[in-house]
Amino acid sequence: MKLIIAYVRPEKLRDVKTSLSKVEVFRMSIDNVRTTGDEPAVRESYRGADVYVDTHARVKFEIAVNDEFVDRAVNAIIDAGRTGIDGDGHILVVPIERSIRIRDGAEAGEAIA
Amino acid sequence: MKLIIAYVRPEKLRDVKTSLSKVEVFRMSIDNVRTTGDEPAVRESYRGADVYVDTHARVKFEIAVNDEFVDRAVNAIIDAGRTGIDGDGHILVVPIERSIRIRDGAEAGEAIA
Amino acid sequence: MKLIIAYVRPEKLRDVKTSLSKVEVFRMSIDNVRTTGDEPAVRESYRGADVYVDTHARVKFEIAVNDEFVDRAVNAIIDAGRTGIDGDGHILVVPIERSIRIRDGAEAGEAIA
Amino acid sequence: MHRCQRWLSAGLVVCVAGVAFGQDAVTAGETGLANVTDRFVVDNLWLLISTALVFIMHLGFASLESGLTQAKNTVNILFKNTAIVAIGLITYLIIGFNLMYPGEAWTVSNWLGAFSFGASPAHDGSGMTPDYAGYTYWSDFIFQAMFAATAATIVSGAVAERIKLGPFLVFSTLYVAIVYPIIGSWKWGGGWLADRGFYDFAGSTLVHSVGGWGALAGVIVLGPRIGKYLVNEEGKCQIRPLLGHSMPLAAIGVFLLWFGWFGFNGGSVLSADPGDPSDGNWYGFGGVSLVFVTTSIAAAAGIIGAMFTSWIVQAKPDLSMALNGALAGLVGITAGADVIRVEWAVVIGLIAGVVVVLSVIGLDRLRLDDPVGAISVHLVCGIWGTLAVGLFADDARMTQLDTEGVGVGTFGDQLIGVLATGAVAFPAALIFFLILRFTVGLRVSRDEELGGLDFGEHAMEAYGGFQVFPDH
Amino acid sequence: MHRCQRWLSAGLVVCVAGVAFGQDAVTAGETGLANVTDRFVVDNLWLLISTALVFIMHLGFASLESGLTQAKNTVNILFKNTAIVAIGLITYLIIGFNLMYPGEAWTVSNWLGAFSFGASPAHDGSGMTPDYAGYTYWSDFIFQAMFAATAATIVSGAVAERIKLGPFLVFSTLYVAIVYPIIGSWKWGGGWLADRGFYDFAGSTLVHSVGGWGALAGVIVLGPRIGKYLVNEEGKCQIRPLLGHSMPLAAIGVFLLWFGWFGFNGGSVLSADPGDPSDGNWYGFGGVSLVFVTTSIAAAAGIIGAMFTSWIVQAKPDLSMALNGALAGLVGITAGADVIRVEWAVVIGLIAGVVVVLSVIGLDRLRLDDPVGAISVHLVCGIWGTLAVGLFADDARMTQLDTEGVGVGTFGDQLIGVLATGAVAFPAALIFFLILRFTVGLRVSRDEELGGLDFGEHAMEAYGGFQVFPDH
Amino acid sequence: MHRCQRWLSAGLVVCVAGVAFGQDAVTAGETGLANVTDRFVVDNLWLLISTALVFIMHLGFASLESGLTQAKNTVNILFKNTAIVAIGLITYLIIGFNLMYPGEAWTVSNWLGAFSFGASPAHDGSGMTPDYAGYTYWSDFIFQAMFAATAATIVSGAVAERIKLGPFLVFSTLYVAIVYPIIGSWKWGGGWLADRGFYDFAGSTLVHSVGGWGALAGVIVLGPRIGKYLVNEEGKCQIRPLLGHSMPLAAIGVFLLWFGWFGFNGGSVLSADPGDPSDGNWYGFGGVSLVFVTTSIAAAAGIIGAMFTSWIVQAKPDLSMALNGALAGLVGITAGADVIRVEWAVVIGLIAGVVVVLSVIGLDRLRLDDPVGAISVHLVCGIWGTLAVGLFADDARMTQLDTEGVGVGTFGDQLIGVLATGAVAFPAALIFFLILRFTVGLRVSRDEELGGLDFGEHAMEAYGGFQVFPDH
Ligand SMILES: Nc1ncnc2c1ncn2[C@@H]1O[C@H](COP(=O)(O)OP(=O)(O)O)[C@@H](O)[C@H]1O
Ligand SMILES: Nc1ncnc2c1ncn2[C@@H]1O[C@H](COP(=O)(O)OP(=O)(O)O)[C@@H](O)[C@H]1O
Ligand SMILES: Nc1ncnc2c1ncn2[C@@H]1O[C@H](COP(=O)(O)OP(=O)(O)O)[C@@H](O)[C@H]1O
Repeated sequence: MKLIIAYVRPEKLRDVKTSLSKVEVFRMSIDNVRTTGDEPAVRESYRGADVYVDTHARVKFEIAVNDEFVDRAVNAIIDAGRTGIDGDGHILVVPIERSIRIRDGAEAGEAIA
Repeated sequence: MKLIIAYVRPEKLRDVKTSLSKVEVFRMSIDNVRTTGDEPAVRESYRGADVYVDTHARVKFEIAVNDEFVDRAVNAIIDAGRTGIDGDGHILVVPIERSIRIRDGAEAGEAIA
Repeated sequence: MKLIIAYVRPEKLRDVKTSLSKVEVFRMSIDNVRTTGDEPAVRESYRGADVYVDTHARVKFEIAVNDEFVDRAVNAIIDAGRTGIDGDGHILVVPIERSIRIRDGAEAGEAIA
Repeated sequence: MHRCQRWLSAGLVVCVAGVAFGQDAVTAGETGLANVTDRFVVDNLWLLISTALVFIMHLGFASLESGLTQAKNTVNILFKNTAIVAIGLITYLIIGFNLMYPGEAWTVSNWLGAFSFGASPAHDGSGMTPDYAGYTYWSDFIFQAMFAATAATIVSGAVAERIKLGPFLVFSTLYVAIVYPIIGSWKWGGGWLADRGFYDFAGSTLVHSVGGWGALAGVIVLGPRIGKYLVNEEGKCQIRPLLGHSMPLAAIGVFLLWFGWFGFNGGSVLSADPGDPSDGNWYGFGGVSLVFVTTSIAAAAGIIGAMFTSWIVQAKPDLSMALNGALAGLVGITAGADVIRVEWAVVIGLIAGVVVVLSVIGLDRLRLDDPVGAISVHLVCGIWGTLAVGLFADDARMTQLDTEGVGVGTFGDQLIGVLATGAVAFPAALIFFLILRFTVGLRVSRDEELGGLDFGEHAMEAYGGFQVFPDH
Repeated sequence: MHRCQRWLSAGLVVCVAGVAFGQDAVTAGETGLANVTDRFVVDNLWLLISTALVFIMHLGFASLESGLTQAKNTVNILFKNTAIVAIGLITYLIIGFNLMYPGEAWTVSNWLGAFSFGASPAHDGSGMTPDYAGYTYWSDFIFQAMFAATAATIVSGAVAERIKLGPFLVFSTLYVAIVYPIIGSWKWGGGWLADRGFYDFAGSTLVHSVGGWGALAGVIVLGPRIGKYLVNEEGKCQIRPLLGHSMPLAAIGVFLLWFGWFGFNGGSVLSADPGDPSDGNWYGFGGVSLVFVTTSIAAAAGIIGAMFTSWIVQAKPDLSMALNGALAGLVGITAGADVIRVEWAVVIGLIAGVVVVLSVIGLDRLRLDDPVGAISVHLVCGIWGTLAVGLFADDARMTQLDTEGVGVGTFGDQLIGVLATGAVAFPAALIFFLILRFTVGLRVSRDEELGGLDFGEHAMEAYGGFQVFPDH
Repeated sequence: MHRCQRWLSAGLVVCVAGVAFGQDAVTAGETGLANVTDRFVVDNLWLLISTALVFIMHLGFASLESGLTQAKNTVNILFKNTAIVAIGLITYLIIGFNLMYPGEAWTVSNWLGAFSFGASPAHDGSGMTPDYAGYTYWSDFIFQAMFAATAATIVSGAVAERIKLGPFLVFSTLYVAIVYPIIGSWKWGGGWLADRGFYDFAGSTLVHSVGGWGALAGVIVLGPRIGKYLVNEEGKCQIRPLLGHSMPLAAIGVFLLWFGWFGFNGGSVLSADPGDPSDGNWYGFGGVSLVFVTTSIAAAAGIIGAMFTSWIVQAKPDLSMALNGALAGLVGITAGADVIRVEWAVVIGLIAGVVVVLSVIGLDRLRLDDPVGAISVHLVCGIWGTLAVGLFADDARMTQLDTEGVGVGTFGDQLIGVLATGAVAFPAALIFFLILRFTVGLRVSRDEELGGLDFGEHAMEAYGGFQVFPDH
């Protein structure tokens, strides 16, 4: 089992979700974060002083999947989340040792799509 | 050492925290996220148009524990977080390679309850 | 590749970011979370009733780095994030199996600074 | 609000409304153009401006109540407050006005007003002239209607975060259509409380306590919000505050309420009378000028009283208490704003400010869960303000008013008014709430309460896009 | 707003402004001290107070519009509304006032007003006395100027979240400087619509529809916001609501608009006239008292109509619809607030409340994306209210007004007014928008729209520090 | 605010208050009913309505200041603004009023007013009649008291986010109880500045500059907020903006301030005088009508000036600057709103709008950290407005006022007033702040500042449940 962590552009949130559901990945957690990367800082101006904001709003997905789902999930994210411009984001795959469903305490494979 | 990631119902936040403290797990990080899963989408209605919101507010715990604490922490979360209805959430256990306390730079076991 | 997860004091956010950039770690994700730990609960008082808030606002960094960057990143965080008082926070290092850039689908080492 | 009882002879009308201005007297019976004096135009205009000011109090209530409750219930609270203005005005048009001001058409003399539906001025045009009062029939109606709506809206804050929308609207309709006007008629409609000498200038009892009794009944029948009172490890009960989600909204609410109170109290003079220089003490009793001063000063003193009390009791000064303090002072002065000297207004306000803080804390001890402090502000301070007239009203002035037949306001009179109001308003509200509870149900489900009434009752969110952290 | 046409003989001025008060008559031609009566002082004061009330409507618009749109566009909306007040006042000073109220200096008689720049009272002092009207020249100017600014501000809500700031400000300047005053001059300036007997008391057509037509043109030229209308899997079009980000702001907006409407309608009486007891039915037509009642009651009925319609149609009661309902009732009553009986005000408001909900839903079906419902509230209900005068206005009163030469208001007259306004306002707005679109461009880039206009147009954020979740 | 100096003979009182209305003259010495004219009732009512309008400015300040600061300090700012209203009113009752308007009871003639405690009308009833002034004693008191409170509240925005609550309240109490009334007495109390011909209609100097000097002293003594001025890698100082947390709150604040300004300036006419048609130019100087126009137009021009300046200087138009621009225009016109022609009001407002933007930027360069721009708006534009009277006031009008003994307003006179005010207000504030700093301490600890004053001073949060991102 793997935990897929993906940072994508906020405006791609729905597309990525739809794209994932097409490859039958339905369970995930979403959060909004701020990230830094290659994308240039944006100038904000407030009361005559400029501030260069070098963090950008991104949406973070956390998706726990069985190993055989990793590739298609990753591809689904790339397909839907790519614009080709700096700042499209990143996908990380982290190992999961156990996975337990709270509702019934069921472990591992059977608990995860 | 393991990182326990748990998504639970927001209304169970305090119960889970209390339950964890009973098994002497005191250190954790909490965040609010939106998740999708088996729980059916909720209809929201705004100005005459319906929208089916398929993400639900959940609370996410991140708890770094020594290996011997994993089972009791997981059980504590299940005990306090379960309602038996779809949407109770999920627990993931991820390996941690190192753990460092910022205050004094102390590493590993001694730094974590 | 490792994922460095660090919980630091909110007021240290900029210092940590600057400190990381000095060791050439530029890519990261930042989120605000609430954490519990050794720091004592804070009394809040509202309409005559007290509530002891035992969670504290912290900022969470997630930084994916190549293995050779781990030590300097960790040190940079400690340097900038430490005050020496309870509550300075914690750093976790988690293994990453794969890392993919969404923009071009590029994998692994070449995708990460 | 010592309004001109419509059935009184025109002579007394003038005597009350334009008390110091003999030269404005109109010849009763004459209608039409000739008797519409400039003074009448001014007095009438002031009543209308006051109506607008009282109207904005509804935004004050909506803001305050939503600010002091949780974000997940905000749509619901705003909806209730919006609906109540509408319900208040429409029911007052249909039934309330005649029930409250029956003239001589009492159903049960001095106890139960007229059940004639609809509002319509007399068909001889007198409703538009001083023959009616110091203002037109329509001004009278709309000013009173705005008042009526405030009584119902007081309840909504106390029962917030757990009451079902539909039943609440039913309750409000009944309460504002029937209970408020009947009790109001006893004094302002010229009923038995007026005869007994009870004095309530602008409604510490008739508006605020009536609303407050409804709030108390609602809180009792509904029970506390989930999570407000906990049993801790040692088996002791513990109060857990459920934080309001927006202090700026709460502050906007209170300032708007104060702003509106200039119309609530100032308009209750029912004329632009600057103050009667011939009153016992040459003090300007009964005039708008003094009313503005006592009202403001009591509010200011209420803030100071609440600020220091909360600073002492809670160790840190609580903004929500200071804001409640302003309202406490305002409610406290409302019964006697036109008959009390400024120094006593300070005292009344200060005490109200202290009382409201202790009352909020005390009710919590009694497990009466009132999210916004409506019971403390409107009921407790409403009673305090009413009794304070018996203690602090200017003697000479009250003697003078006695002569004019508009109240004596001794402590005994005041107590009777307080008790009589409670004896009717509270049981009535209790019965309404109980009937609703045992028929359609009064309280939302546990799940809905936890998830928020905005979703449950309205399928909406108040802050689309903002993430709100659960109680931590 | 049946204002005194400046070039009328002083006699008629008095007849209109102080209609019931013969004793206030001043001797025309005389200037200076002697003819400034107390009544003049009161009437003038009420017009000024109304100006302040109309002013606060701009905060109402700013709050409502920002509440019903997304957090990322809040700065932009607030900026537009702030700039429009300024633009409205300044352009009205420079050109609008003389264009709208040309007196006898029409450029094209009864069709196109005076292009004389600047505002300045007559040089014989009459502008400060009843020789001018029932109020001073300056009161007239500032009251009308505040009105003008509201027409432009109506547009801003409909085109929100996608229009470029610069071009929008250019549009607003042209619209408020030229289109609004010209159409207004036809009736209030004493032009051809006035001659035809068209009746529009305070501007259901002249203000709200004019704004509404501009909104409709803008929405058509701009197209919908990205993501509002989607094609779903089955290839069917689907409406996806883009949630407003703050219901408290929306509620504050609507309550402030209602509050301001007391001045908008009440001030349009152009005097503090309490009501004419000698009107056909002794009903107080034409007076401020009745106007306050019809205005409030229609708003209340609008809430009730919208509440139940949305409860039925959407299964749950929608706060934003109830709030729109209040405005619908207010817009609906505006054309006839002084000539309609209270029971008909209920009907007009109720229908407006129903209509606004159906209209919001209907426009969405037509893919006309109006984030705040400006077209439904101001255009649709503006038309409804104007026609309603033809249906419900009191016959006797209209006959009386006919004699005085200030309108008949038959259904035919009203329809002509509605159509004539649309025939000029809509094409004019369309042309302005199209020219801007094909020259400097009207719509922000896709990226800017997705990222929010606050960043794109202002390099600012409205809620520094708050994280706002993207549409999920 | 050119108020009737109480000790002047009744004749002059009438001459000022009811200047154009000889027929309202009352026979001095007569008390009681007979001399209370309708005009007196109207004038008195307008002063009271203005009081309510000035009151709501406090909500304006509270909203603006909390909107332009960080979410973690919101409770603290709201608390300060709530407490100051209370402190302002109560201290003015106890000491301020007599200190500012000593009549003939100066402690040091024309320089230091009366130290008689408490407010109370004369014991012959004259305080309620035109014998006192064009309004009652109580109206006078409450209007002035509301004014007083605004001077203190100006300071709170500038020292926000770092000052300890207790010491700030002590400062405010002293400043509003002593410094404001003493300086005010020099002009409005009939002291030496009045004698010199200094002209300040409604307080560009006496209210706004006095507040602004206090703000400047506070900012100097406290130093900037942590993180505002940084040293970057190249060792250069860098200004880092600390974003305000809610632009809607800021906008609500400014619109409410403008709304209240209709009472601030309009009420300072001290009567409902529509305008004097016999003034030098038949222009309506000195009347409420013109004051409404100049006030609104200057505010509008201020927006335009600030909008374009910020658009040019900052490349994108800054909402907070446009909002400051409105206030700048309002402060700028305040000194001469009744003696300036409308075209000059445009100029004064435009320049104020430009100046405020440059001043905000300039003060930042000087490392004077004023989170809300209070110094730029109130002090800088207050000075500008005062001097502008010397430049733009209508000559004929000033000559006329000179005859009446109420001011000449040459540039020299104005400069003396500006300097004299600064020479007392600034050192006084400085001393108060320094004493507090070196005794109880003035600034919260570094930890508290970083964590927010809401926690530190109040143990509360303003937005329970919302997560606010730290400055990133
Ligand atoms: N090492 C990392 N750790 C955490 N997040 C990262 C990391 N690298 C990239 N990201 C995320 O990916 C986003 C895009 O990265 P960036 O380098 O700006 O884009 P690109 O590689 O497409 O030019 C970042 O803003 C951040 O969200
Ligand atoms: N694969 C996953 N990745 C991330 N979060 C998950 C995953 N599976 C479940 N969750 C979390 O658990 C919650 C409950 O899952 P769900 O399938 O709805 O419940 P249940 O299994 O109890 O029926 C989800 O809303 C989400 O928070
Ligand atoms: N086991 C853990 N899991 C998650 N977060 C942790 C853990 N341990 C510490 N933290 C984070 O580190 C912060 C500081 O920890 P704490 O024990 O209070 O500080 P210190 O060790 O410096 O005294 C906590 O508030 C939390 O953010």
